[in-house]
Amino acid sequence: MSVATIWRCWLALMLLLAATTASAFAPLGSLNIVISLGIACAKALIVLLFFMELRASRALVRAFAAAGFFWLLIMIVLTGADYWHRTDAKAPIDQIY
Amino acid sequence: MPAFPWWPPTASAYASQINFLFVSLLVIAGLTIGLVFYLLLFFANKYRHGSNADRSGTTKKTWRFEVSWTVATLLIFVGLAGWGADIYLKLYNPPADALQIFIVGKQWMWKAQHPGGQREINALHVPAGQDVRLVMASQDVIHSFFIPALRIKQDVVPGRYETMWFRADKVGRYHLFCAEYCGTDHAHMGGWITVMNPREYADWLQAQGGQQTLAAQGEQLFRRYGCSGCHEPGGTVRAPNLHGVFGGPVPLSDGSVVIADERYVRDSILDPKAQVAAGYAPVMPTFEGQVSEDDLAKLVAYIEFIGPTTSGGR
Amino acid sequence: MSDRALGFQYGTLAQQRETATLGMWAFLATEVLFFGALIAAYLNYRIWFGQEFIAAASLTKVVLGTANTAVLLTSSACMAMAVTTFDAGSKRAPVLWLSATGLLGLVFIVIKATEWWLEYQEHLVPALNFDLARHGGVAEIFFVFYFCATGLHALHLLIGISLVTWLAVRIGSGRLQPGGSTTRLIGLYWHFVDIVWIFLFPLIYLAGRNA
Amino acid sequence: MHAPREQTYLSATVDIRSWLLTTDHKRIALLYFAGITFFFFIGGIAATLIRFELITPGPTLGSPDFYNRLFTMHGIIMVWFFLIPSIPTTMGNFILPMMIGARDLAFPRLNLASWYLYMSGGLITIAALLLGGLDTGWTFYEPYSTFYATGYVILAVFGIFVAGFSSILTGLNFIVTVHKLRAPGMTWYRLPVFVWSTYATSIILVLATPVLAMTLLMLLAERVLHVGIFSPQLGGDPILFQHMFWFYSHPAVYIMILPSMGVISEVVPVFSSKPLFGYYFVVWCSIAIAAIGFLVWGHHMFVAGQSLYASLAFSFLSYLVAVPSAIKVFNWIATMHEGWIRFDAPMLYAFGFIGLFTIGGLTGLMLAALAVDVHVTDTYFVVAHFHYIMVGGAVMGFFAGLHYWWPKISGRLYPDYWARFAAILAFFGFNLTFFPQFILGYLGMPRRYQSYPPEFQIWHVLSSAGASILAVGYALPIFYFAWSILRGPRASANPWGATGLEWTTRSPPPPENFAKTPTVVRPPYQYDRGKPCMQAGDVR
Repeated sequence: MSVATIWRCWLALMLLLAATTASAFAPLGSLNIVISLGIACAKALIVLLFFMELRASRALVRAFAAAGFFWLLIMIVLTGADYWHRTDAKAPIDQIY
Repeated sequence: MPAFPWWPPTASAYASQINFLFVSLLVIAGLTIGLVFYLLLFFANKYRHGSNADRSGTTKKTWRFEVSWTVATLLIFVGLAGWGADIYLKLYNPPADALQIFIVGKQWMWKAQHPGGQREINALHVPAGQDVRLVMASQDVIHSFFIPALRIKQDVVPGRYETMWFRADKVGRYHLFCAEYCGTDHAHMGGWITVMNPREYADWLQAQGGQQTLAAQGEQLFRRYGCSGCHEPGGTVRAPNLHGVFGGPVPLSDGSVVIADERYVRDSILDPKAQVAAGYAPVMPTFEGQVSEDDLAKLVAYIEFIGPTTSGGR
Repeated sequence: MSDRALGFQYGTLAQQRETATLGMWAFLATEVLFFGALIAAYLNYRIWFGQEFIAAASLTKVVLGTANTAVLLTSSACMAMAVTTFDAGSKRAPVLWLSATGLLGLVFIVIKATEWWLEYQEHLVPALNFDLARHGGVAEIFFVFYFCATGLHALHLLIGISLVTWLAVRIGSGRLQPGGSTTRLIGLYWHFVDIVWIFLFPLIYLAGRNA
Repeated sequence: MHAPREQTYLSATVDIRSWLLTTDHKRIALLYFAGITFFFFIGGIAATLIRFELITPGPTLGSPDFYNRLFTMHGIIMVWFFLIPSIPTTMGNFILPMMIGARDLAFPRLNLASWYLYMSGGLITIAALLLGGLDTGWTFYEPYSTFYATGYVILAVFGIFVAGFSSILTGLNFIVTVHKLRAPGMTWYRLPVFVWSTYATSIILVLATPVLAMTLLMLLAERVLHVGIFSPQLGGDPILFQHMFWFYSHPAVYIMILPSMGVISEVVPVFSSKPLFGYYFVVWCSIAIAAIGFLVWGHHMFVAGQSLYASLAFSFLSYLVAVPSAIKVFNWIATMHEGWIRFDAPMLYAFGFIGLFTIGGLTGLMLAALAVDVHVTDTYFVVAHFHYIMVGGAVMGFFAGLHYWWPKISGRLYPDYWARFAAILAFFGFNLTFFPQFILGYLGMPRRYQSYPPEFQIWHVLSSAGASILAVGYALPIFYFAWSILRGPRASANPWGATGLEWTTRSPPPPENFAKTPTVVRPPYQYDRGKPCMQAGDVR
């Protein structure tokens, strides 16, 4: 991984950080959490692919890296199946900013 | 009870539906287990080491049989599961005009409060042939109200109301258990459900003595806790008038709309800032820890009583 | 046993290096799920509580949080520089970059400590002096998540800092030569701790800022 | 007859230090075997006391509190200190490297560290039980376990937390070993099914146990610091604890059953002298069980108050997870078709496994039907279901593997007559113990009840009678295995005529497993007309 790519990634990370903080203050309703998590995923991908050299490593290593996140997704989605649809939800769904 | 029971008493139409579903599942499972045991014993005997059975491999690949057998069993089971899910969904939306009884689970006893104010510990008298809707709360840990004869069970999670309904048809005395482990006397936290025909039930209600109805007791509490100070017209603080509110939609301050059911009333008493009604300031103090579950049930019954009269005689 | 000696059960050095990398990634997968369980519980409460949970989130210090994220991202870049220069064979450069990484880690811990101190002043620390009457039960649950998540992350960061210092000492003293996999593994661990913060930052600090 | 010059892994060095600091996967397997037997014995005592207690409707042995601490001890010890580690850490550690032709696991020192984590976690939990035990049940449900339980909850939960890391590191070790240390020629489709099953188990160990670690950490935080994460007083949700607990605990039951399936897939071809039927089906079913096992945990919470949508989703997914198991059962039976079946002890245990596991699996399908579950959850129907899977399945598989690889591990044979008698005794004792509990369950007898309505007593007496027979069935192996070590006849390299790589080296194997690393030329389980064709470089 060349020195140039490291600092280019660093710059991208800084810009994304500025973007996510700025977008958090814009009144976009429940779109905010989608944007902030989207930017967080982008930053995480930059660190994973470049700093942790996943781009250059073999498919097996990439599979190991993806497995952790995929199983976490299973947990979030299926517990969400309960919490999104609970009739006595303290707050109706469209209130999550 | 026969000499020794091998089948539970069936006290409601719902229970016999469950029997029928359980038996059909049992038959399918039994057939599969029978097939497995038969094949095991048959092969063990026919192809044992010394035997000179025909092992020429004439029977060609049998994976087609395997796939079809697996898919067939799966489809039958999923069909029965769909039927089970249908019954499950019916269990979880109770009829509107059922007789409503408040149940409070406390470490190691069940307390029931009938609309007429009658109270029972570890026992429940219900009329036969009439829908009964239980509104249950727990004061400490998770309990579970379980009547095997009616094949129903519902965990009672502290901090919220759980509802369950049934229509007992057969008169008699049936077991009541607590099915979720709740501490030392978990095994003693039970009693009897007595199903009586309606006439006897009415006599029983009378025999319990003329306490005030639950709603009447709720009205007194409504004054004693000072709710009337704000929620009655001409009160000192601007607060929503609760007459005609129960059962209908309530617009909230953040623009969403909630149905004012038991849960909403209970949550608003204990945690008023969570769902503030539209157009009002969140000034109501929390009553968490000051109002016991029994009083809460009475207050809810009172607010229901002063709800819109069109929602059927509760 | 330096990481360039061939293990009893390995055929070639390359096989040993690849095995070590796979082992590290498997360990990072368990850490993803370890932190992930906490984040999943937080997300479910966020959906379930909604308004009250977000009101509590607005009590956190977003300026310090953003500064901390910038510090940690920069430290990740320094770590990447250290790994690259170490592979290139030099000795002074990786030690410099590693000390930069460790220093930035310490800066993060210092900022975090000041944040906790401020929250302690404002009676926001559950179990110590949380002001239940003013903020309510749900706010306490938010701050339990906040302190669990940031506390565990800070603990992992301290482990990272001590690993980086140990690595800088060994490279400085010449006992560690390029060709092994230790530097790369510690780099992976550091970047992982950074990724955890990348997800913690928006969930904790940016919630409810758009009222 | 045994050349003195040839060293075995047992005779290489004999002092205590060489055992306690060993990095040889075979010795670590024996260290685990000692720990496993110790905990199985303690859990078994608790089980016997529970069955004595339930003979009479009222209190028999002691106060309700004593009974609550008994079933909690039985649950915790059996789940975390016997069933989960049993096959992967003993036979997995010993046999897996030899099956793939490796000299040791990828990280030997990590393997020893896992054993120390397991034993320290175990001793912490035993300390908690000796000091007075806890009465929360092995499920630690909120808010009882954090605000109302009086026993040593913190100590026991910390013990399980520590032992959990032993599972994670063992799983990690196996996954990396199977990927990187296979002998030349050992492609993925030439791996024996026991390696595939242990690999699938390791995937679950690595991906599920961290969630348990975090859940127990949050429980400790709540109980020690008196803060409220799940507590309803502050508005928290106790059902979230159940979600996080069962996200680990349902895959944990697949951690318990998958290795046993692997053992049965090894034993059945050997004693039918016939290749395993549908090798690809069985392999990919193991991986499918590991993957789908993560999607079904909600079927433990149908009446707990989760949303109807979630209950419907979990009920349907629970039927999908049963398909791979059904395919495996069919393949084992199809393997016996046109085979030369010998009824040695391992094969009898395998017969027991296939029969009892099928009953357990199908009652699971009955439980997954929502309306039936509302009636029978938290009753003895569920207790019978999971004991059919765990005792009828996992423990039968453990004994099958033990009797199958005992000659390889100890270099000695055991008396065949006694072993067969123990297998048959355990089978009938088991059925007499747990089948009456199905009937009790549908009658509505709730779980964790010390005193119960008198009309249920007949079934409890039958069950307790069965428990004593089962106890004898499990005690017999201790005697004839001890005899086998002291005076059993020497075992040859391949006493059963099997075809795995582990049977091509001496029994007991030398420290480095193979004189020279074998090259593999054929898929496993190769038999023609009942005669095993050996792998390359076999040693008679």
